[in-house]
Amino acid sequence: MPLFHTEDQAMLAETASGFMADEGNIAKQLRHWRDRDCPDGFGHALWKQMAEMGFTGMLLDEEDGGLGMGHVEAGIVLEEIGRNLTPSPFLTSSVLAATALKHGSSDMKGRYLPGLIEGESVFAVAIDETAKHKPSRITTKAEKSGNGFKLSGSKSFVIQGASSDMIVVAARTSGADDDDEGITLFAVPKDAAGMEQNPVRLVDSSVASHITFDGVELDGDAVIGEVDGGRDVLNAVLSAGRLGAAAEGVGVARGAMDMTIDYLKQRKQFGKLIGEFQGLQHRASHLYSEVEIARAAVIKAQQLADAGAESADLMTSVAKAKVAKAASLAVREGVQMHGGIGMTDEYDIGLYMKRDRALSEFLGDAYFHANRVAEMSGY
Amino acid sequence: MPLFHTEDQAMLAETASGFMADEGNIAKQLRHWRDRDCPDGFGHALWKQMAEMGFTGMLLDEEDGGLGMGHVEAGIVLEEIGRNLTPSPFLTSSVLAATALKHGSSDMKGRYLPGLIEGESVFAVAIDETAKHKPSRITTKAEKSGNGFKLSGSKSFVIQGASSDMIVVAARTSGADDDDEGITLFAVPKDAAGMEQNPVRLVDSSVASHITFDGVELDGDAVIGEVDGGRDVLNAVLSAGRLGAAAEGVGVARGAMDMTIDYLKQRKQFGKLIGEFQGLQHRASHLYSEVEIARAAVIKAQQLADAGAESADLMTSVAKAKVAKAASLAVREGVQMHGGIGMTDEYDIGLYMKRDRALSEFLGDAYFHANRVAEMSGY
Amino acid sequence: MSDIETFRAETKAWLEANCPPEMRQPIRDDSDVYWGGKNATFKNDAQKAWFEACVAKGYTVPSWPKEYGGAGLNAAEAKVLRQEMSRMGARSPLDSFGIWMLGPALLKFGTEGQKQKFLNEIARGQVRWCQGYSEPGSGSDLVSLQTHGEDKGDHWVVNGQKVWTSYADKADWIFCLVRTDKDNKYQGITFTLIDMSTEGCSTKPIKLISGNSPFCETFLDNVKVPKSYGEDIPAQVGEINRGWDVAKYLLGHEREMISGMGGSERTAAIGASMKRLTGKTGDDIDPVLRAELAMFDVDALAFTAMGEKFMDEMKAGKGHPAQPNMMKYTGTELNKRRHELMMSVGGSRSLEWESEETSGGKPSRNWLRTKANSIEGGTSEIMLNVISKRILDLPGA
Amino acid sequence: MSDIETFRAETKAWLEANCPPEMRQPIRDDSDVYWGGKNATFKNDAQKAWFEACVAKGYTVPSWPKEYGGAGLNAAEAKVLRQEMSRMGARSPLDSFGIWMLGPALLKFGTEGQKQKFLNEIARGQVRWCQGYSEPGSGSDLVSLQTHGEDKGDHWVVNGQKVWTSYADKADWIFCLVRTDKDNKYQGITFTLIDMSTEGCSTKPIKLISGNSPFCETFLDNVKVPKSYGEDIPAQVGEINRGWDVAKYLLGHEREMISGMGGSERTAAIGASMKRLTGKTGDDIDPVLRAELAMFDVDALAFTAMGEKFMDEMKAGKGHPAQPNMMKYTGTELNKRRHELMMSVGGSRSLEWESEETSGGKPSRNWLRTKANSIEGGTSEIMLNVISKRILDLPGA
Repeated sequence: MPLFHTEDQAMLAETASGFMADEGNIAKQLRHWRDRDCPDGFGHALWKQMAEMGFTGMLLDEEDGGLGMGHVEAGIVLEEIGRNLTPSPFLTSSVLAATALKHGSSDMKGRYLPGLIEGESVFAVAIDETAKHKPSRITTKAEKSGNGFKLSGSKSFVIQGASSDMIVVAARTSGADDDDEGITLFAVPKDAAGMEQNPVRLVDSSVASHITFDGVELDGDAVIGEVDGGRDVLNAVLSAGRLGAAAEGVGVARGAMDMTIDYLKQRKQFGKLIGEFQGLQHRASHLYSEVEIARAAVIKAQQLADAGAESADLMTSVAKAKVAKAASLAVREGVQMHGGIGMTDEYDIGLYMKRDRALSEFLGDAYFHANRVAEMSGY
Repeated sequence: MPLFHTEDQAMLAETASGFMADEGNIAKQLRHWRDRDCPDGFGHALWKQMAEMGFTGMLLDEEDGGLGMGHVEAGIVLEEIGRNLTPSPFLTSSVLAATALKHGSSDMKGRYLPGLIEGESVFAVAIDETAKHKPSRITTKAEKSGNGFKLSGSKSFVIQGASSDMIVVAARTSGADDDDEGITLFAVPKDAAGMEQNPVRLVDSSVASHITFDGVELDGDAVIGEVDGGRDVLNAVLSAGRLGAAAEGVGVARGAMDMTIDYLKQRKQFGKLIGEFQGLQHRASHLYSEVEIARAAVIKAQQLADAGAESADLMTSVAKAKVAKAASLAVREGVQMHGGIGMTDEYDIGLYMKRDRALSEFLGDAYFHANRVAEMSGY
Repeated sequence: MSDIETFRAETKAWLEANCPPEMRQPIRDDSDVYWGGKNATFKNDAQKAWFEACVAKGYTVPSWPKEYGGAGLNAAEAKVLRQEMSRMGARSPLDSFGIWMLGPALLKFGTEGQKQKFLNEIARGQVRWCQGYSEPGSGSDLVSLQTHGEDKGDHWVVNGQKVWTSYADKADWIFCLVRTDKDNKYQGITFTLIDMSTEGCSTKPIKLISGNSPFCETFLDNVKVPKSYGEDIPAQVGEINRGWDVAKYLLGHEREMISGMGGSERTAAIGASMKRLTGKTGDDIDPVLRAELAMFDVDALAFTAMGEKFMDEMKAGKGHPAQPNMMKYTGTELNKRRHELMMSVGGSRSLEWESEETSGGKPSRNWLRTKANSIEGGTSEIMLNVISKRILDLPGA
Repeated sequence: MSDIETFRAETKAWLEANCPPEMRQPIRDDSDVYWGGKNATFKNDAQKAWFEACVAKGYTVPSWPKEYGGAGLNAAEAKVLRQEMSRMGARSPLDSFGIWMLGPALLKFGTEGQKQKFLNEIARGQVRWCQGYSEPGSGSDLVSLQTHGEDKGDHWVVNGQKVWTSYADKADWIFCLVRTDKDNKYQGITFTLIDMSTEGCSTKPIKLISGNSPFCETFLDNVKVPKSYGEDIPAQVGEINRGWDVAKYLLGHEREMISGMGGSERTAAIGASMKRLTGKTGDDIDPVLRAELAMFDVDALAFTAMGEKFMDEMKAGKGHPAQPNMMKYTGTELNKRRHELMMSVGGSRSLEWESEETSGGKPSRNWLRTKANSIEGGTSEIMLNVISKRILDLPGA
């Protein structure tokens, strides 16, 4: 399988790029909802349109009403989302939650998938419990009670939690805090009694919840997959999410880079276009190289994951870490090369910097994944 | 105490700089001995001259025939040594061994110091036992035998060991390998039975020994300082050595930088002096900044050490690490900016790269000392 | 006891007696800083008392001559005062661009009349000044200045627009660069003092990515500027058309000031405090991030040493005059890196923009704010050019 | 079974049958590499047998046409052969600059006569070629070429000096750039083929900081070069005074080659192997160094993916033509970093220059060797210029 898009994928890319540029652009979406202080941080109308485009269920199996597409295809949509800084439930609902729901009972699928596919529903995923990503430690407890469970504990950094109809929660049904085994995933409806959300606006204008579960009663059919066997599902969700975040990060990096390169060709100082200064030329060329390398790492990881290759997990962490580094360089160079106006809210480059921060932190930053690469490599 | 040289120190710097440029320059010393494959890797005549200059005993107390000078002064000589890549026993004999001998009995001082001060004797210090610096672990054993000791084990990276009349050896007289207590320093004469040296030439043309001790019999008067109380002496030796190596590293960095800046002003490409290219200008300016910062860290650490300040140890590791980073940048940029001729043995810039490598590794590289800074800072 | 030791004792005593406990608390936000000016109000009595005590003693500008509102301290005494103030955590009684920028320019280039009037007003916090250098389209490149002053005999008519004028919306007067000779790139600029209450002078705050608006656009629309504000008080500093010399001097001075912050908290080691932070949040620092912190701390502590070294050299009249440019470059880049790392340690919590727990998104807003460090007061690229030219003497730099 | 699968099966079988076990061992030193040429000798029978089998099969230059000594494989088949050879660890039967550089130039610009003669000689390892581009004073700047060829009707008289001619002391022929029109910067250079046994042609090895001498200075002192080596075999490739086109094409090709090494060991992850190394020496990897290794492995594995991606794009005729420049830049910088880290892990042992334990100072000599990676075949600075110009289309680049 060559490391570039097939014709079908190239067509999808063209469609997605056109759609996001027209409907998902910064003025129409990010700034529009941000400046109105929208409590969701995204627009439901666009979510419906994405459904009409067939994006919302692209990762779902065809028998479940999805398109049965893979990480490469989801990544194509996400790169355009990143390039346009388009706020939407796609990553959390159509990638993370959808990956979890694929492991749900047919009954559960019937309950949630149609709404997702039609762009009616929004789902969130609650994994982290502290400020840094650490899925190895799950302390939120789900104790047997009747033929159901009682959920107690707290989660943080739950993106779009307050906008969601259902939240996938990773909880501990047995074992100690750091055990691999004993994890169970639950589908918790938004109105579940005892669940309290504290939504906070983030630097990139998205909204994330701190959630506390105070003895939330759940039926047995809220369980996703096997009781105590949730670690594999969780890992699948994490991999899909990390691949998705990496793909979106490539879009953020390329968007910031392209607008910066354009600026180098317009802005004059000392009677010269600043793009004529070799100091900036070399830095821009270095930046281009780093972003290209990150792109390659992402498509490689996507293909390995879609092929179910053993090395997919390692390459996913490589991609997530490399993208975080390259995108961070892109936004930092972007703001610096824009100079003063780069610091103004009026210009978009700062928005890229803000989104990059939040996206890199999501599901593990460059340090987390570099460390993971070392551990997986046995050192 | 202002962070620059006093008038006396400035005068010493002038003297040292003139002397090293005339007598210790690359052609007269490093290349001369290297091309003759000299087993010492340095010249004894220069060592005598350094004695006449009063350098050899500068750190020793006046009542011991020394000049009672401090780390700042030793650093002044070492920076010139670094700038000229002058091979000499100064760092190992006059800084490391001398610091150890200051803790010796008056009898021991009488035995060794005159030879050092007159430039007749050369001393080495044996601390490391593996390829990476790790003074916390001392496994070489010294067992009581009669009214003396029996030394068994091995040491590596003993600079100028085979050229030395006496070797200061850190050995374990009690406790476990990683214990802080239970260390004793011994002055082992070169002809001690059971000591076997395997000298190897290093990348910078210096010579270091792998030494094995096979039940080497030592009298009680070979002990430096207190039995089992050697850790403090060892730490003093390490601090002096690290400060010295850092000072020499600044000289290496500045020497490499200066010759590179000169080259930028002479070499033409594409009809322009390469120093006119902004890409190189900015890198050169960045390099200059890093080297200046390293210099400041070194004099700060030297002054704190001379004042016996508590923070001296932390700042010493900061200085050693910062110099390693700045000097490495200086030699890498130096070779790259010289282009092809920088790769030829005929040009000196490569010699700076080689010396920097060996010097950074000596008594802990940038990673070791950065980690030490973190540990001392409690994280 | 040596004179300086006597001075230290006296100073200690005076500070103990005059600096209220509230004024020894660390500054929490802008409202804790007193900037002076016509419309200034005190946050509380302590702030007022501390300010007035310092004015009376000349300690708002300790090293300025007494006749201009200062205390006439020499370098050694000034250092002692700084040391004792920081030792007890005393706040600065008055911050102002008058003290930091216009003052030094007047002390070097001003007429006696200008010094008497303006320096005293600054020292007493009566007038708040702002700086008008940059213009749209001329960031680091001051020579392409457009703002024009037309000579009308006894006055100028000034037209143009300035950007990045700090707190111009709160300032009473502005010192700005005005082109008074179109045919002369460098020698056609005049360093002009303008009363912002004059008709035609207006300001508009610029919203930054941090969400704050410390800067303004300032519009000069047919502003009538008298050539003299009284006996021996010309409206320009230095000669007409020689404003470039004043600006150059000031830029250098400004960089010294910024670089002088070398020793301050903003570049000190962070590893230990980050460890404490994660101790609270229940996170542990990832080993790779810990390594980055260690490498940063090495750089930060080494840079702090250079800041100290440079200050000592300055006082002794040593040190390369372009050194501040190098410190400006390295110090600001270091500070940006510092906040990147702090954000990483803080994790998702540090991403919050409005939460109480982060007192309104301090970590992320401060992080974004630092991005301007390497742009304002001369970009890092300009600093590198200056090092290439004035220190390394590279060809064509 | 598809054609390609059939081919794979046949290839496997042929390799099994013809590649001796000794030739499946990793290369230990230069003597394990067969370069061919008039004075070439085989290290052992296995090397000879493997070489001769490949010559007979056309596998010294698998994708060259059969009539020129190749096997005429298409891209897919060539890839299969590469895969199967690396799978069994088969060594390259013949290394030569003729294969890597002159060959491609002749295939594109050569006459039929030149192809028949020179390509066959190269494929059969009969003639060993070296390259003569750089001159003292012209490193990356080929246009300032001094070596001059004077037109004497039926021959040239060439005078000048070349540097960085790889293994010139072992080569039979040299292809070099000669100025044949002084008034014409670019269009006055001829790509000339010279028999090094000609009188006036001499070489002097250059000692490198690694202690090795893979390069020479080559002196051309009134060397008489016939304009033709026979029917349809001119002494120059391409037209006279059009050698620049050939050189440009070759440089691009060379960079592709170098960048093509993306997937190879030289840029792969190193953390795991370093861990094993320290396991042997009894050291443990310092936590900060471990973090650097982790960050490196991320970059290395990502770069490897780009190497693969680029190769796939090339085969599909996609991919930016200037991409090899970017890969040359990133790949060589990565490799330098890799060896810096390996030296750090190796510690004092890796500093040894002549010891047996390091088989003659391999770690340090290899480390020093890598410093040339970002200089030879176009410096990193040149690569960055090319990216700025040809990919980013920056003004004045």
